[in-house]
Amino acid sequence: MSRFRTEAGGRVKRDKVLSFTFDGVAYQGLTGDTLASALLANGVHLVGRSFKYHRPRGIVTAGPEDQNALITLRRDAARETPNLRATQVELYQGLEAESQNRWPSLKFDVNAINGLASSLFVSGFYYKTFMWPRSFWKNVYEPRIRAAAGLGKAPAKADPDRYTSRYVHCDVLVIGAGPAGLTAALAAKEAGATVILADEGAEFGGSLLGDAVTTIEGKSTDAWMSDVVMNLAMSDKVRMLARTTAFGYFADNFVALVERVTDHLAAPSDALPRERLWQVRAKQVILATGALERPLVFPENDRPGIMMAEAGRSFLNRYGVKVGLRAVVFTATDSAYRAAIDLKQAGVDIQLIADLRARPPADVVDEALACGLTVRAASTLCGTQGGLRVSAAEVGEVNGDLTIGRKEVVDCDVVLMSGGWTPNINLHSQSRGRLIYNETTQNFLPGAPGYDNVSIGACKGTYDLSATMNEGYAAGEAAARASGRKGGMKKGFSSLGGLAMGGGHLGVVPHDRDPGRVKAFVDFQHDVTAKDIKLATREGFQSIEHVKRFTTTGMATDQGKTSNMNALAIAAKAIGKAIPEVGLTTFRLPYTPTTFGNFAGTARGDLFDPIRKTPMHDWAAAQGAPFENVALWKRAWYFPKAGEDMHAAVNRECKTVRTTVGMFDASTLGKIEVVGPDAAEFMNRMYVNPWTKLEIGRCRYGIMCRDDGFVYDDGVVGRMAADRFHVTTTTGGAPRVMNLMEDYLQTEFTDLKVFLTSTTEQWAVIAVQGPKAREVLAPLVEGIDIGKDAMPHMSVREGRICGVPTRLFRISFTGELGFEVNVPADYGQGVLDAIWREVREAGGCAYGTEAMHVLRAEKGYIIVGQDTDGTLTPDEAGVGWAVGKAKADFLGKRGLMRPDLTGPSRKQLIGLLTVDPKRVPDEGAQLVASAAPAKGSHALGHVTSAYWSENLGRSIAMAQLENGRARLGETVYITSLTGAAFPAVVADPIFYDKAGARIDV
Amino acid sequence: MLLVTCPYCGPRPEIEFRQAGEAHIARPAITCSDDEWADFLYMRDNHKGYMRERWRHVAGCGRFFNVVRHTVTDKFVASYKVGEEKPAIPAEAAAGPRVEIVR
Amino acid sequence: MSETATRLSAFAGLTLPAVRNRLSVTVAPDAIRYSLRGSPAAAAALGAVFGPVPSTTACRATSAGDRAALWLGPDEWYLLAPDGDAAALAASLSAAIDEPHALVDISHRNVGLILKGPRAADVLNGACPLDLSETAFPVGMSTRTLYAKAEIILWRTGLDTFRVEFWRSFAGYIVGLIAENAREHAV
Amino acid sequence: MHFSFFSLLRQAFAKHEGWPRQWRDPEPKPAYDAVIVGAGGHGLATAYYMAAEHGMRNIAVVEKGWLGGGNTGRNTTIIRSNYLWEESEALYDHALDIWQDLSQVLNYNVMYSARGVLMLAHTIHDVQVAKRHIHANRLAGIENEWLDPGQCKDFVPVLNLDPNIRYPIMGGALQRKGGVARHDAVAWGYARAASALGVDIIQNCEVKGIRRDASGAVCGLDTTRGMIATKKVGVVAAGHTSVLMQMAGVRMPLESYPLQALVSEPLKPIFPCVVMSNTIHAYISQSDKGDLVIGAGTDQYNSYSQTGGLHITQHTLDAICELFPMFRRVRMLRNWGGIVDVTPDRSPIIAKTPVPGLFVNCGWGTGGFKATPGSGHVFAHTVATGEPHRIAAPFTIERFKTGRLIDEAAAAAVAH
Ligand SMILES: Cc1cc2nc3c(=O)[nH]c(=O)nc-3n(C[C@H](O)[C@H](O)[C@H](O)COP(=O)(O)OP(=O)(O)OC[C@H]3O[C@@H](n4cnc5c(N)ncnc54)[C@H](O)[C@@H]3O)c2cc1C
Ligand SMILES: NC(=O)c1ccc[n+]([C@@H]2O[C@H](COP(=O)([O-])OP(=O)(O)OC[C@H]3O[C@@H](n4cnc5c(N)ncnc54)[C@H](O)[C@@H]3O)[C@@H](O)[C@H]2O)c1
Ligand SMILES: Cc1cc2nc3c(=O)[nH]c(=O)nc-3n(C[C@H](O)[C@H](O)[C@H](O)COP(=O)(O)O)c2cc1C
Ligand SMILES: [Zn+2]
Repeated sequence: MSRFRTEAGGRVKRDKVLSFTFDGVAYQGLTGDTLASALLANGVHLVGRSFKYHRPRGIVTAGPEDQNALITLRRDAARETPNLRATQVELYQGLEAESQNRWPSLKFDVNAINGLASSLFVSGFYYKTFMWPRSFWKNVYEPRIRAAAGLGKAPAKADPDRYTSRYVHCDVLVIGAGPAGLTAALAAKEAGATVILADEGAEFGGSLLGDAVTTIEGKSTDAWMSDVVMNLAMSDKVRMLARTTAFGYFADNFVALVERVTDHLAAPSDALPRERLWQVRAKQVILATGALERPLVFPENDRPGIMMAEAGRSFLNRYGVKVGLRAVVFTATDSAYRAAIDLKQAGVDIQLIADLRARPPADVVDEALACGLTVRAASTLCGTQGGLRVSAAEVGEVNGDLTIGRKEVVDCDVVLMSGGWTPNINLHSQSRGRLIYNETTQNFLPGAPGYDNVSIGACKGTYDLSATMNEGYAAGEAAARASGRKGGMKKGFSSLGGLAMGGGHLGVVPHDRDPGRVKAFVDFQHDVTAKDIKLATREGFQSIEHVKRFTTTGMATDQGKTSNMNALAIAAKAIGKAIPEVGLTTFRLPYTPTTFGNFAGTARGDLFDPIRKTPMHDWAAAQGAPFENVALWKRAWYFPKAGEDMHAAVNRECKTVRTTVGMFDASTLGKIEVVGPDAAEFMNRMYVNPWTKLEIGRCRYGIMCRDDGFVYDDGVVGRMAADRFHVTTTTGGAPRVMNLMEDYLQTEFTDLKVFLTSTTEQWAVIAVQGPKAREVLAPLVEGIDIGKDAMPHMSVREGRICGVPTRLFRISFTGELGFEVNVPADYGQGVLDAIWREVREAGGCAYGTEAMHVLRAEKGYIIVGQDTDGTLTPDEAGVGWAVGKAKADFLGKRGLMRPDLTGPSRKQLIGLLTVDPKRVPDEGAQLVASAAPAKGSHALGHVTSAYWSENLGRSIAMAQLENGRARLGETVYITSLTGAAFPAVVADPIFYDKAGARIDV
Repeated sequence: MLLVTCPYCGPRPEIEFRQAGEAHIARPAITCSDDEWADFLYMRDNHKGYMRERWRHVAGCGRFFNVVRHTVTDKFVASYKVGEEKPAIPAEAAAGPRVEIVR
Repeated sequence: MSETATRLSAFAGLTLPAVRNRLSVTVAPDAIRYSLRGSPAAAAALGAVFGPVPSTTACRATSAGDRAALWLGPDEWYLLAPDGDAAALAASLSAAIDEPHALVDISHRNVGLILKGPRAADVLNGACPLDLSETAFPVGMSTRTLYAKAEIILWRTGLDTFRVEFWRSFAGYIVGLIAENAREHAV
Repeated sequence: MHFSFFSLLRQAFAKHEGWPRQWRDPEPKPAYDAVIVGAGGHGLATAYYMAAEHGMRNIAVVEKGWLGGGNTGRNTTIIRSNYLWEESEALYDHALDIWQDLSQVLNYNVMYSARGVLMLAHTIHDVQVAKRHIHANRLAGIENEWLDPGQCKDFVPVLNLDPNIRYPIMGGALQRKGGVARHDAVAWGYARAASALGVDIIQNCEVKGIRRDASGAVCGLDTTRGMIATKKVGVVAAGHTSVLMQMAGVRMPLESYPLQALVSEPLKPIFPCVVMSNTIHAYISQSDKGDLVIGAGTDQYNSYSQTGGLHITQHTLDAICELFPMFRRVRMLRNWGGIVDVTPDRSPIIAKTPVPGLFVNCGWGTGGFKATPGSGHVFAHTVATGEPHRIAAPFTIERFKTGRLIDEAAAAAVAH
């Protein structure tokens, strides 16, 4: 066992030795260690390099607030995780860790040369230079700045791990399981509440885990904690979540927790997610998140080996690790004395305790003296020595006038510092709580909360242990009552020992070094020094928000947990304002950095967005059809035969439909059943068309506008009964049309008795189109005369097909004789099988959305969303004929009367025939007046649809063109991405069978 | 995620709802002026403070309803059905200092 | 005349998850499903012949025998009856209602899954944001809600039994998501 | 003091003691020739160009908080000009032109980085929309090109090109001149340059009322730092525009929504450009510091809270992880919100108002950072001369009455 591991004590399992590597070197640690404690147990302090100057960095804290100990963990090539805090990484067998932001090695880092130029690289220096020559920014300066910045490397491979989420509700959510949180949870549970207790740590207990001397209710902290934890765990009303960080506090007491489920395991089960997101809605929230110890800002305070005093104590008491053999303690706080005593008792040489305060509390000092420690009041550190590890501290006497008197260089291999305690108000503040500044303790404390929560214990500035527990118990009981439970009894706790946490110092300590040159760090990771902050204020960055952004202090991965208060104090002093006047920067989520995977959760791959499949999807897939994404649906795109590419397949499908027959899955079209005595009037108001006179059994093509007058959706509507319409919508438009209808029905047209039901998925729809369509259906249909006269174009009948009920529409989106067979969805495949047999017999084919698009374009039928874009009136979209001009009102009527919608030179839908018939324009190409339009020429319009038409043996296109209908026969030019614009003749958009003779057969 | 109280179903998570803009904007008669029509279509109070707005419990009971919500704190203070009497808008609480100081 | 078309379930080809004795997922049998829209009076009139009288209390289902009526909105109920002639039943029900209303057959629009077992609520809460505790979501409660990005109707039919109804095209997504959310409960 | 490597060097020897304030911190004067309300990028740029190009020196910018602290200080900094309509093309490309040498002109490195903006297409509809933009842009002389999936991958090696993903990538539209800039530096650079020209930038000064004389014309502002007399007021207050215009009795076609953004922990360079996906709704770039900068759509409700819901961030990041599945293990460092003022057609308003002397520049919604220099430039002309700049002319309030919308949203539904 190494010199740094104690003989006994701590919570590590001494008989369970684990091997791990750091930067390829093999080490051993114990079960219960963090990577940080295990490294320290091996005498390793140097773990990283800072962001800007690449200065050597050591472990500073024992918790999540560490800015320095960031490492990359590697399980395999896809499971590489950068920027993990070694202080939070639990050791497992075989763990492989690597340091970051250094090259070629941690000990020798070339970029450390930045440090030499640090007098140039002050805050914001990049705003002042790198501007000449102009092109150098992009090619020379910026790439270098980028390469030097950044910490770890992003993983190179897709993350194979899974992340899940769970919504939960509870009466009382307790965040933090130190003495405050444990007692609060206990009380809430006893008062009958449902409780969630979450703590970021691997074990419950918080600060008590690093405490070896305190007793609570006569028990050791250990015994007390395990009793309480056991008591809570036994209850089915309490959910205990360890390794779980409350990272975000949202409106209405919605709190997000992330549980790290498998990161600590050497060989996790693959049934387990790596992380679980708990989305908690709590009636009451208790914040028991403790306090964070602050560093002292003194010259060269960043060398490895300089760390927080309480961290030193924690490493000792919890992990059985001595952070060094010879320590200097530099403090402005009482609690560091306890660290010194504990370490001394473990055999660490405490060279001296240098207390910044002129008169530290006598009882605290006396206890230290009684333990044989040397205490020097009114002492400071004017600097430190050492390369990759601190080797000495320069201790100086602080005179009454804050000058430095006698100085002494004291050898050491570790400096334990304590600048005081900062209540952890992050979550309180995220919950939009107000703040109170206590001038005596120089702390920001939680004021009135934004939602139903309360802060207790150290995060509220209560440092006395008994008081903390009493506060915790009372808060738990009150929260249970506030959440509607019966409440419980009052209870008092007594403890002995505890930790005196008074005192503290903000900002730079007195020293005798040149403040313009010396580096006294405030933000270790971002290399922000006291003089950077002063520089910022000198340059006019006086708001603390400006100071933050100019210096980047507090923007590191700890978000200022350790640095913000010192930065604020330095800035306030420089500006000459009081601390609360300068104010804190905003606390934001996440409390500690949280994986993207945790947010993304199960929404990945096929579960990323629902995949909606029609009842005949698998059949189309079996036919080899590729699918097209349309809204959430997958639609069969085309049906290639062996050896066919898309074009060949589409050409064949188009030909076949016009010569024989084709079959098409149209199930995705939206369908709404509009029912009620006022159904026709409702339709009159919602659609531009008139409906009153539509006969039962007949259909009409409907156009819907919004009240702005622009085309919103379209579809064929069949009248099933006097009071019942079968309305169809576009595939993508179905939900929004339904929403719009409900909106007007519920809030505007409340005089109408009408009811809406979505039937999109009730019906599978098989379109049968082509000259042989009737022939195909005839043998399958029962009870409907589908003859030419009995069932004319644009009619609908109810009957049976293949023995099942159908709504049979005679409609056509191809310009051929056509039917759309609606059957209850589960029968879709069965009916399709039967139709398919007939279709094949007739020499027909199945066709997909691409052929459907071509066929409808040959007929000049628009597709809303492709030939319209939300800026076109019905007239411009070529469907002005549908508008019921005599109607008193409809959605869009008033909008269409606005001056600009009636004015001249609006666009109109036209057809285009390219002069070169083989040339198919790009959809989206612009229309211009010449082959080589000058840059900035006005576009006359654009191509909305363009296809190769095998039936016509040439290309066809539809377009929007200014005054288009007046330009029939004129030549316009179509832009190309590969060359000059090319000519096309403006034509009627109906390219095929203008007279409509083929439909009416 | 806000907790929205549906006047039919009670408090439910925001994701079940769609906000539907400012409430009580009546659709003017077809004979109105262009200005009035523009007011109806586009002009909004966009008030900072208490706002009456419409929500639809789309993944719930499907109803449109009205609420009073504060657009700075995002807190809901009332929900009411279409056609119900408008609840009063509470008085705006005076904003205290951002940071209170104790000695 | 061609032979009668057979039914093909939306769950064909999907594997339903199960976690030992903690969760079973089964497909609800084919059923008649209607959307009833209309006033409470219309619903009451229907109830007189249908069996269960549709609830006027929000988010509550009523059932009688193998028929059930789930409150979905103040003018909307979701009716369930054993499989049969949906059109005939609808005609007889509608005949009993004088009020304006809509009774629309959605037997094939929707499909159902039954989740049963002590982990059913947890698996649902993997993607459903509601409080599924017995007090907040008691047996007999029914409502439309969400399962991640899909809309569902959730009906608690027993302490550890839920019926989930949704549009058929979402079957693959919902089954896949239930499986994903169930996976960790195997441990 | 002129900023340069040499001034930096000189100051290094002088321990950086000699740097002057980057902008003055004046007390408000009792009266100005014109006052701009809002010291965001647009307001500061407006004041700068009023001073630099229109010789107006007796002017002020008043700001309720700290300059640059509005949306300017919280946006994802995407710059591009490949908009659809001719009016928008002219406006955004005017801005893009100014970006090219803005650092030199302002003598402030705003770190404009033309890394290229790639807008992905995942559906046939996306492809059609993208190509329509490319054709329109080329005609206007704005560069924008189509990349097939392979070319997309070459441009962004970390892109997930798997054809079996939920929304496979079918290609993308690339504007190479598009990119990012350092948002704070833009505000600071304009502030410094404007201040040097005599513009008073008055922070912590909230406008509480707009005074009008008997004729109805603007005559002054009530602020938390006293009354300021002026006959010209330019409101450039982004999310707060409605609040200010209400003070003058003008109702606006605006709604303010939360828009969230987030950054990851800093990483070594991995992401060489900007990628946007409109269909699955997210966009991403990497800052010079190494953090991935990510954003998406707004929350659904009006709010002035500068925060939003978790589910919005979840959707943003599920989209990012779908496109870049190696980023699942990367961690979010910070998530925040801004207040974006959205017009019905998603185009800005840069205009005179019915109130004489009152001008407004707003409605930039989720995408106005890129326009900062151009917007300031044309609005300065509008305020200084009293008549709209040629490029600003179509961006009136009246368009909502006549129906002459410039509907970027309907045409493409692209933000930013
Ligand atoms: C998260 C997010 C991401 C974005 N991403 C992009 C992007 O990638 N690309 C892009 O081009 N755009 C983006 N935008 C939009 C862009 O940020 C804004 O359009 C742009 O910054 C607006 O600048 P501004 O100067 O008009 O407004 P702001 O910077 O908001 O300035 C307005 C100022 O007015 C002040 N003010 C308000 N009321 C008063 C008053 N009563 N008195 C005095 N002062 C007042 C405010 O305090 C504020 O400082 C994004 C926005 C957000 C929020
Ligand atoms: N750091 C300290 O606060 C500290 C140090 C030494 C002694 N003490 C003693 O303990 C008493 C205070 O106890 P306490 O319970 O208030 O604090 P605590 O530090 O004992 O417990 C706080 C707990 O909150 C957890 N936590 C913090 N933020 C969290 C988050 N966002 N999500 C999940 N967990 C989070 C921490 O992991 C920790 O376990 C003091 O009165 C003092 O006697 C406290
Ligand atoms: C482009 C960009 C990059 C940012 N990078 C960081 C960063 O690296 N670290 C950080 O803490 N915050 C970063 N921020 C966020 C700011 O800290 C801050 O959240 C944002 O300006 C909004 O202000 P607020 O959170 O104080 O309200 C960045 C913001 C932007 C716009
Ligand atoms: Zn409801």
